[in-house]
Amino acid sequence: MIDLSVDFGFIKLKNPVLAASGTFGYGIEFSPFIDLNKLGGFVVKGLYYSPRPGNPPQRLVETPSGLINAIGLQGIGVKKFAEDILPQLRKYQTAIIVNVCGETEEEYAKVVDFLNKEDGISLYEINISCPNVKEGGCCPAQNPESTYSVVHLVKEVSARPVITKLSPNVTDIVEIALSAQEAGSDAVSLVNTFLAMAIDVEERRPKLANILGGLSGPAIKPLALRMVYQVVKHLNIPVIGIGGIMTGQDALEFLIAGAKAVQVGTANFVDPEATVKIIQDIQRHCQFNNITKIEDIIGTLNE
Amino acid sequence: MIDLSVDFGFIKLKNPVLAASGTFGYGIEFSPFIDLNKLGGFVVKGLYYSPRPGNPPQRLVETPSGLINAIGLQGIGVKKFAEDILPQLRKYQTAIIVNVCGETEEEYAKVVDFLNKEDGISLYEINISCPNVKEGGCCPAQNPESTYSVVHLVKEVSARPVITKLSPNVTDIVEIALSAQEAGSDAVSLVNTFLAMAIDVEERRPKLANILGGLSGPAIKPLALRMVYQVVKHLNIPVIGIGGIMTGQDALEFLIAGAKAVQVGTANFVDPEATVKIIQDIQRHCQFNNITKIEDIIGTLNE
Amino acid sequence: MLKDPHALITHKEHWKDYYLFTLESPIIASQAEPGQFIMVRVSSLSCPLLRRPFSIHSVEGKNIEIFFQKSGIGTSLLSNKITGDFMDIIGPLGKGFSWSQHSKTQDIVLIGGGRGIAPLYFLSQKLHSAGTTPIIFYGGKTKDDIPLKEKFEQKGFTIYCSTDDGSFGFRGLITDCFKDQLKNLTPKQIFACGPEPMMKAISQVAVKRGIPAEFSLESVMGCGFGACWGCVKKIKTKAGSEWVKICEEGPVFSSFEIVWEEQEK
Amino acid sequence: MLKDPHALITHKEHWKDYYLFTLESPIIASQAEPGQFIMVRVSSLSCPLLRRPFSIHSVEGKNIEIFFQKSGIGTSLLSNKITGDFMDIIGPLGKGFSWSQHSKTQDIVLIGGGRGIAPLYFLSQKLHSAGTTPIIFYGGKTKDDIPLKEKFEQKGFTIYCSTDDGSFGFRGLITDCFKDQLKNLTPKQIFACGPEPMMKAISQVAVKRGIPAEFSLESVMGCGFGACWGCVKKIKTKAGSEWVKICEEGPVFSSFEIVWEEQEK
Ligand SMILES: Cc1cc2nc3c(=O)[nH]c(=O)nc-3n(C[C@H](O)[C@H](O)[C@H](O)COP(=O)(O)OP(=O)(O)OC[C@H]3O[C@@H](n4cnc5c(N)ncnc54)[C@H](O)[C@@H]3O)c2cc1C
Ligand SMILES: Cc1cc2nc3c(=O)[nH]c(=O)nc-3n(C[C@H](O)[C@H](O)[C@H](O)COP(=O)(O)OP(=O)(O)OC[C@H]3O[C@@H](n4cnc5c(N)ncnc54)[C@H](O)[C@@H]3O)c2cc1C
Ligand SMILES: Cc1cc2nc3c(=O)[nH]c(=O)nc-3n(C[C@H](O)[C@H](O)[C@H](O)COP(=O)(O)O)c2cc1C
Ligand SMILES: Cc1cc2nc3c(=O)[nH]c(=O)nc-3n(C[C@H](O)[C@H](O)[C@H](O)COP(=O)(O)O)c2cc1C
Ligand code: FES
Ligand code: FES
Repeated sequence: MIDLSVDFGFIKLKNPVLAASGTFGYGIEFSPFIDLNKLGGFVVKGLYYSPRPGNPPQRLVETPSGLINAIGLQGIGVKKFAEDILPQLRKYQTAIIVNVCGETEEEYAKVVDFLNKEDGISLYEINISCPNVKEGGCCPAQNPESTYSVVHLVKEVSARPVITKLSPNVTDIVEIALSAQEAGSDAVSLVNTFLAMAIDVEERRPKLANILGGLSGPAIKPLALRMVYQVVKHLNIPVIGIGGIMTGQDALEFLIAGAKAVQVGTANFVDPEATVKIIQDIQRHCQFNNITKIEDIIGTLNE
Repeated sequence: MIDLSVDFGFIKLKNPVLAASGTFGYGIEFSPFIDLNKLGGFVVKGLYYSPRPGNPPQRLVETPSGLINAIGLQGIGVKKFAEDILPQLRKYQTAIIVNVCGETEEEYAKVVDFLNKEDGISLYEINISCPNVKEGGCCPAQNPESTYSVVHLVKEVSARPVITKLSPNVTDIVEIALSAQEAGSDAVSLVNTFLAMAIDVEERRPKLANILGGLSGPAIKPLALRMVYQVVKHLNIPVIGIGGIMTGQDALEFLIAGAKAVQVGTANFVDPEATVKIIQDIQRHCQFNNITKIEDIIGTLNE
Repeated sequence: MLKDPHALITHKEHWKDYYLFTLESPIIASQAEPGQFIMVRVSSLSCPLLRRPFSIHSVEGKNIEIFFQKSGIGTSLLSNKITGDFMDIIGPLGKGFSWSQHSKTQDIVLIGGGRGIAPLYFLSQKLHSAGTTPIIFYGGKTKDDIPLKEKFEQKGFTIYCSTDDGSFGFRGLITDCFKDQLKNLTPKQIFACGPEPMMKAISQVAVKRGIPAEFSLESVMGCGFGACWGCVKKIKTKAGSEWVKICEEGPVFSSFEIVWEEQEK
Repeated sequence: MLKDPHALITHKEHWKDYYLFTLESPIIASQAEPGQFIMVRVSSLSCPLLRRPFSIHSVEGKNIEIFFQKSGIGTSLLSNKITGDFMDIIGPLGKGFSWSQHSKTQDIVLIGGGRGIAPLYFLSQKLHSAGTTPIIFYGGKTKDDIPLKEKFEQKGFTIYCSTDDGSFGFRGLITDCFKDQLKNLTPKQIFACGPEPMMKAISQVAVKRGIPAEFSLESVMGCGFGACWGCVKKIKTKAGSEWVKICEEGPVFSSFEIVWEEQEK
């Protein structure tokens, strides 16, 4: 028996494979395909306090080995989530993580405050890449001070451990990660999508109605892995690797680089069984290499 | 007859398609495949003042729709370039651009100063992504002040117009581009490669001897295009688009976004005729759409 | 709804750029309804990355058929598959046409433009076995773009064809051909699929004449099963109108639900 | 050196994971020398992105042959090609074996490990027609990994085979098989190609015994024609030793030029 469990200190996951926010719906969309109990956990679609209409279509563009999305965080808001969705999720024996969004710092806190009362949530993941409508700028994730500020505020109200999800659109990812750690984040996850664009040459207009979107998928894996490698070296809280993971091999690259767990995103669209297959692949790799605990692989990169 | 020429003010190119530095050798490597005179121009491999040994292998890793390289700017130095290579290049009727590197600001200036005396060079492109060995850090391209400083120094000694080549590994590409413009750069080109990594899962070691390398190829096109789009909006000097261009369609995306010209990199490895085919594709597109001058396409994005 | 990675191609036919594949996929076949679709993995590599949606063109025992037009990289790769190859498919997906309530309705009209004819064959079969025989309108750019004409005729359907260039049948758009025939016909229900401008024009006629009409919409789909929120169209709901996932709530909607593109601007 | 996007596959053979393609490419055929290679585009899409290098396995009139082992995505895609398909190739590339100066040398030994046998067949043919008949050593993991054994035998060459598992011929490494035969043989020249540890071991024997030896090196190649500086190996030069592009200055180098990997550390 191979022990695939990973211990974050504040939570123990049955295995290091999570599904990434926004690519796994509210989880239940995948129950026709896989047994959700097999996952280390899953992160639900980003939640603002209020429902959000999202962007007009076209919302997706396929690019070489990648996908640009500009969904615009369409969502049902916390109340409907708590009423309609959470009751369905409580029966699963896996970590349920809520991806917390906000247009202002206060909105992040409001979401967390509201959800604190609800059972069946294991962790919060704060998505600091939400556009800041109030200040007109991009998002807290691009600046160490605003990262600190949001994380600090959320930690103050949160009744549960908090993962901070970092944006890759920065000069120095380590600086932002350190800020999150300093502000009390219990873990960091990276990366969110890369700001991207595509143009329709015949029509001479942006392919996305929103003009810009976020790139995900295999194309970004080498960039995400580099960032995880850099962040792991400087942090003493757990790091979750995300970006272009399609196979067990991809997941193992992140684990070897030092990620305690990984999240699988775009792969879920291509193959709704991807998460479970990745877990199987990892298991097989351990078996083949006589590794009895997955934790013996984590952070074992020979430089 | 379609007029493909583009006028930068300080130079007129016969067409907007250049070959990118480090992917086109010293130009002559491609003469068995294409007529170099057909190009808008080409940028030779990055030149330091002194010869450089480069990194140990493995230097290349293929990734989904991408290539990570860690060549380490192996090169022959300016003297050998001036003696052995330049005389062979002078016969070509196309813009010859030298990609200028330096471990210190002074080295950039020394390269330019040395080359000022040599005939047959049209422009300098300063590669501000060279690792700064002296200060131990990354490179001037990640900071607006050091960008300003290098560009300013080079402009002072340069007898020729100067293009500043920007790195994409930054939070705010516009800020860096503005710095280059303020320091007197005559144009900017973007992007250089994205810092990336790949891990050999069986051996549990980085695939590249240098651990980190730069990602290029189709995978990065949506990111490069987004940056060009952003920079064009804020600069009043010409912008050259680079990143994952494989076809005429790809090149047109950059031109429509507002780039005055493009550089073709990794595509040259896959198809040594890529540049010439891209020129033909652009020509065909113009013909088909009754466009008589390529400049009528540049910056015509309907938002 | 299930994933079948081993849907065997048992038969392949093609006419210029149009392809018909017969796939052995018993469970999907047993569940499929007209207007539903499948998501097909076109490559095991990472480019093209996403699955492609195709309507279920017909069901015969444990087989389903898809009918598609080669129009890009994905369909081009698909067109190279041969009999004996396996396909990795997910289906049946979405909600189909409301055909079952129309077994008594006479003068049902099906209107297909180009590859939009695909789901209408399955629908025509179902209606036929339910006891009503729809009238078919089928338009294409040239006579090469209406390859399924004979297939419908062989089943005994009345079919009106149009081509933009007049190389066969009515010269012009299928919408005009349909409007033209309205002097003779009194349709009680319209089902249509094709390019959006075509469907919009039909919708306008239908609304004006008070004919109930349903349309199968297209959109770029990331997943096909409700997980990505990529495929939305503006649909009227109780709350007004919202971006609705057409892979889940559609792809079929009625005239009264769809907010056509130009209208929103 | 030229790009031939229309190299027609006129013949295909295979043994388990090993494939032999005959390609009609008259100009490349007319220029090719043993030890040179071609760069093959394995997909017209962007993944896999880079061309793959393959040694020229033989030349017959206007045809060249390549012999390869399916060992990853690229070779796997390639193995699906069929007779009548075109391949997009660049060649002949690099500098080959110094065979022409050895037309009088007797007791030439060719040593191939696994797919490393590929360039040695062409070399054996050239040497043979120049008037000297080399002795062949051919090693593989199992008897399935030495599929070209008969091909050499049919041409009348003496061939010693080894398999790691002893399923055919000498049990063990081809290097040990070769060392074992050194009691009977007095080679005047060695040409070898195979995994690097094998070549390194042979190089050490060769240097010790004063036998001139040449090796065809492998490396990850970005372009194959000198433009990317990706394919370097440490080679002794007048200036000491430097990273030399093996696609241009090699892939063939002598014992005295190569700085084998462990040595540098
Ligand atoms: C519910 C539904 C049912 C469909 N049924 C059929 C059918 O039965 N027969 C048929 O020929 N076609 C059908 N289509 C359209 C078909 O999915 C597209 O032609 C196909 O995806 C194009 O893929 P490509 O790679 O060849 O083209 P490319 O242009 O190379 O594809 C690029 C990207 O755009 C997307 N895309 C491009 N055009 C469309 C489009 N019109 N709709 C959705 N996505 C698109 C692709 O998914 C891909 O992500 C259907 C579409 C939908 C939404
Ligand atoms: C000069 C030269 C001649 C060769 N001749 C032959 C031959 O005649 N027959 C034969 O079977 N093989 C030959 N090889 C090795 C062959 O090129 C590789 O097996 C092939 O590139 C693997 O591609 P893949 O996509 O199947 O493997 P993958 O592992 O999926 O390829 C991944 C990447 O690694 C590179 N790569 C992986 N292994 C090697 C390798 N050993 N050498 C170079 N690049 C590699 C690929 O180019 C690609 O970029 C030769 C290599 C060189 C350098
Ligand atoms: C369609 C789509 C929607 C997404 N929505 C969210 C979201 O709501 N919150 C969030 O933190 N990340 C979101 N992401 C980012 C993913 O969780 C993930 O970080 C990113 O896609 C990179 O991983 P991948 O390459 O495996 O997809 C979304 C990604 C996609 C493709
Ligand atoms: C092997 C290789 C070497 C490169 N060397 C240089 C260089 O010397 N100087 C430079 O400014 N850019 C260098 N680049 C970056 C390219 O010029 C180009 O900016 C980048 O590859 C993105 O374009 P592409 O996606 O078309 O390749 C190099 C790229 C590659 C792949
Ligand atoms: S296609 Fe993903 S939600 Fe509809
Ligand atoms: S493979 Fe590009 S220089 Fe040798």
